[in-house]
Amino acid sequence: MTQPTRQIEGTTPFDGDMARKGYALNKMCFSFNSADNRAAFKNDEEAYMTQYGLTEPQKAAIRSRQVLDLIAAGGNAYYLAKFAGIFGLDMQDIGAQQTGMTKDEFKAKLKAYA
Amino acid sequence: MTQPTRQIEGTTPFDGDMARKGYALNKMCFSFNSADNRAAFKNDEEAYMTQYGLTEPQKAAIRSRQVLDLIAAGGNAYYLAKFAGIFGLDMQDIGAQQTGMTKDEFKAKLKAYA
Amino acid sequence: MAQLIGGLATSHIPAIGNAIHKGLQNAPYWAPFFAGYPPVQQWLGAQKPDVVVMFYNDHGLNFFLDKMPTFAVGAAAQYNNADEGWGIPTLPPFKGEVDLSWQIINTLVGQDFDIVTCQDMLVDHACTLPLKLFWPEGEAPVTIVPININTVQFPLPSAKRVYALGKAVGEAIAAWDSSKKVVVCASGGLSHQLDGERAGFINKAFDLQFMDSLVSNPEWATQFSTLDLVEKTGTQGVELLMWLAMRAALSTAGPSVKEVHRNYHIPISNTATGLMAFEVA
Amino acid sequence: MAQLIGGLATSHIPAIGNAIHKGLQNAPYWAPFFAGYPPVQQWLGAQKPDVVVMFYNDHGLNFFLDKMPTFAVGAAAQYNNADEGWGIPTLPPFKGEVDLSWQIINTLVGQDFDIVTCQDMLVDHACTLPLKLFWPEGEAPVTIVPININTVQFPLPSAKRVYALGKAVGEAIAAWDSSKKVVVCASGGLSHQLDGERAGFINKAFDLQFMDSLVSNPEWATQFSTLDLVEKTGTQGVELLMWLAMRAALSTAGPSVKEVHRNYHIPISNTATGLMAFEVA
Ligand SMILES: [Fe+3]
Ligand SMILES: [Fe+3]
Repeated sequence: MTQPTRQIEGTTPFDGDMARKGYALNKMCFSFNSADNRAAFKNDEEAYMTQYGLTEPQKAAIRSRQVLDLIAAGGNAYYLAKFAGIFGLDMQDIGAQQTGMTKDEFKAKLKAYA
Repeated sequence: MTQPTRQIEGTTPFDGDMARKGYALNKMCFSFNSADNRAAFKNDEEAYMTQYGLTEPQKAAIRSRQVLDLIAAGGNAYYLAKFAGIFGLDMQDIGAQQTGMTKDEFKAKLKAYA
Repeated sequence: MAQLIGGLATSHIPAIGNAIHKGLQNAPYWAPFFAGYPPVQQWLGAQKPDVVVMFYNDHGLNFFLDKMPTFAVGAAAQYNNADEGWGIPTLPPFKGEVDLSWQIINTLVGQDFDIVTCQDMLVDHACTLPLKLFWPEGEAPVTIVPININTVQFPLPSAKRVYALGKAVGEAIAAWDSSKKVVVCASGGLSHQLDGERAGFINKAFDLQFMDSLVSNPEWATQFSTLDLVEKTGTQGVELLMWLAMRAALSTAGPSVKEVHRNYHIPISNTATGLMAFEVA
Repeated sequence: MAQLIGGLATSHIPAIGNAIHKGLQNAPYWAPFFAGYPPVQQWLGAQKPDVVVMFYNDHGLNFFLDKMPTFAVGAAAQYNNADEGWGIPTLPPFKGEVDLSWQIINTLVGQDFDIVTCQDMLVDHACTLPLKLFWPEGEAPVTIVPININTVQFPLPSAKRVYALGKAVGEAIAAWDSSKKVVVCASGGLSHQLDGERAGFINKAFDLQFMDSLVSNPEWATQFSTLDLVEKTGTQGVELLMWLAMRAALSTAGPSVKEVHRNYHIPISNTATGLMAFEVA
């Protein structure tokens, strides 16, 4: 990549490097648009991950349910949201998890911007 | 369409009007990339056409195997080629049919350009 | 010739669909958000547009990384909504304005925009929710042309390029041989970030400046690079590109715009929500 | 930095794959066509490029009218060939040059080309046959970046726009941080028309003038509109856009080009077949 690298704190732009790395993971998450696929995943997570060709770090990140690990493994926010949805997690659950806050703390942080 | 219309003899550019008109027909032809789909079509042409939502003029053109009719019904050359392939027709068969020549006459016409 | 009468812009969030479905519009959490819409609904009731050209960004429903477009223009007779992964009830299909789709497609390619054309296209909450917010009763009495702008995978089109796209769309609408009334709509933003240690980032000062800029200095935000926008508005805040495209389209319809209404509320979900309506002046 | 050493251009026709499969290269019908390739094969054997950037047009294998791109750039680690509807034997997969794909993608979007990126992409005879013609023994010893240009559905990108695309691709290659040797290749044309009462149309005079123009006046054909090109070269003759993109890329690599070889033969199937190879001078 000849793109100049510019760091933005706590932020991983989903660029070509990430898109390459995360392809299988994101493809699996894209499949979760279908309720049947969500059920198939829940029924046998390991088999489903293997079917989509996830790498070992991607599988570990899925098992851990840790969004920061999923991002490090190439996950894209728009697709990962479908994975989070399987567990009934909303965006504030996810925000709290990534920032190491309780959900109430995270909500308070958001409100403070008002 | 606000595009200026310009006539080119014996030629129908596949523009937006054609693309709209021909969508179902071309989608069916696109499906013929798959050998299973080609077999399904051959097994029951009418059911297959209905499944893809072809209009009555499109169905009639498919039944007739007449390429000019298929074009008039919105067919695109790149997709129609897959339909022709089902019957083992090559591009010179198709060219002969459209120009009202025998295949030998059509081949002679091509050679005359050399 | 068709008439481009105004522009709309609103945030979208899947949770909004859920709130509508559950009738939570007056619940304390939701009221400051939904309260923004009635003035715009009334304006639309008076103006009676026939067509909405919707600038939105797909959230992984219709497009995946196997074929990820920069700009995609819908050319379907009907657009279906579908499950995006959360099982939220879907909205009924929307009717396409196919003549205008091709008018826009021909204009854009003629002006060197390398668009994807979509004769079949699922539309997600980003396309459907604005219509539900603007016309809450029954089905929206409009046909649509959805125009998708990539915010999923970098490189994104620059703010400058998106502005140019919007202008070309405005020109296409103005040259459309039709007596219909058209509004352009933007769906997305404002500042928010869902992913990373900076999740929950919001930038009120920037959002307010951006909303102000759209009134009288609409090209203001085109000075920023994609990474500038990420830094200032969050990873999903870049969805404000939709607002730029909408406003650029309006810039072709008259010398200036009149602000009809605006609302800004923090937060819904993780998002600073914005709403604006403009009339061509 | 990578080195763009030259350019290739060849017609493609499904029947060629069949002829190769059946070993008909020396049959009277095929000999004047296949005889064109050994000089280019020898040149490639001496030059030993590592990567081929292939400008080609999909024939309804990977793209349909639901998502029809103007320009699509492959970014896959592997590209599979597949049945295009005729059951002709497929070729083994080709390895992608993913670093160069993203280098090209970043450059193009940075220069306001609104491309589609494809991390998964089936490649049809237009992408595979040139590689087989240039490297007939075994698998081609190169990695590839396929770049698809729409010739299926109008509006097509103009010849001018395609030329600009090719230039930007050339610049991307030159700026690629790699020691690899790259050739650009065009697959398509020359004059032919498969459909309509004018099926079988060929325009030798135009083809020869076009081939000449590529040597020293490469922008010559950018004066023509899409319909001009249809009129002059046939509905599928517009595939010569690939040749323009290839030549435009070369224009960035040196002040001029040296013609290594050419061949022109009428007809194979319904097509006037052309072959050219250029070295950067
Ligand atoms: Fe969004
Ligand atoms: Fe071709």
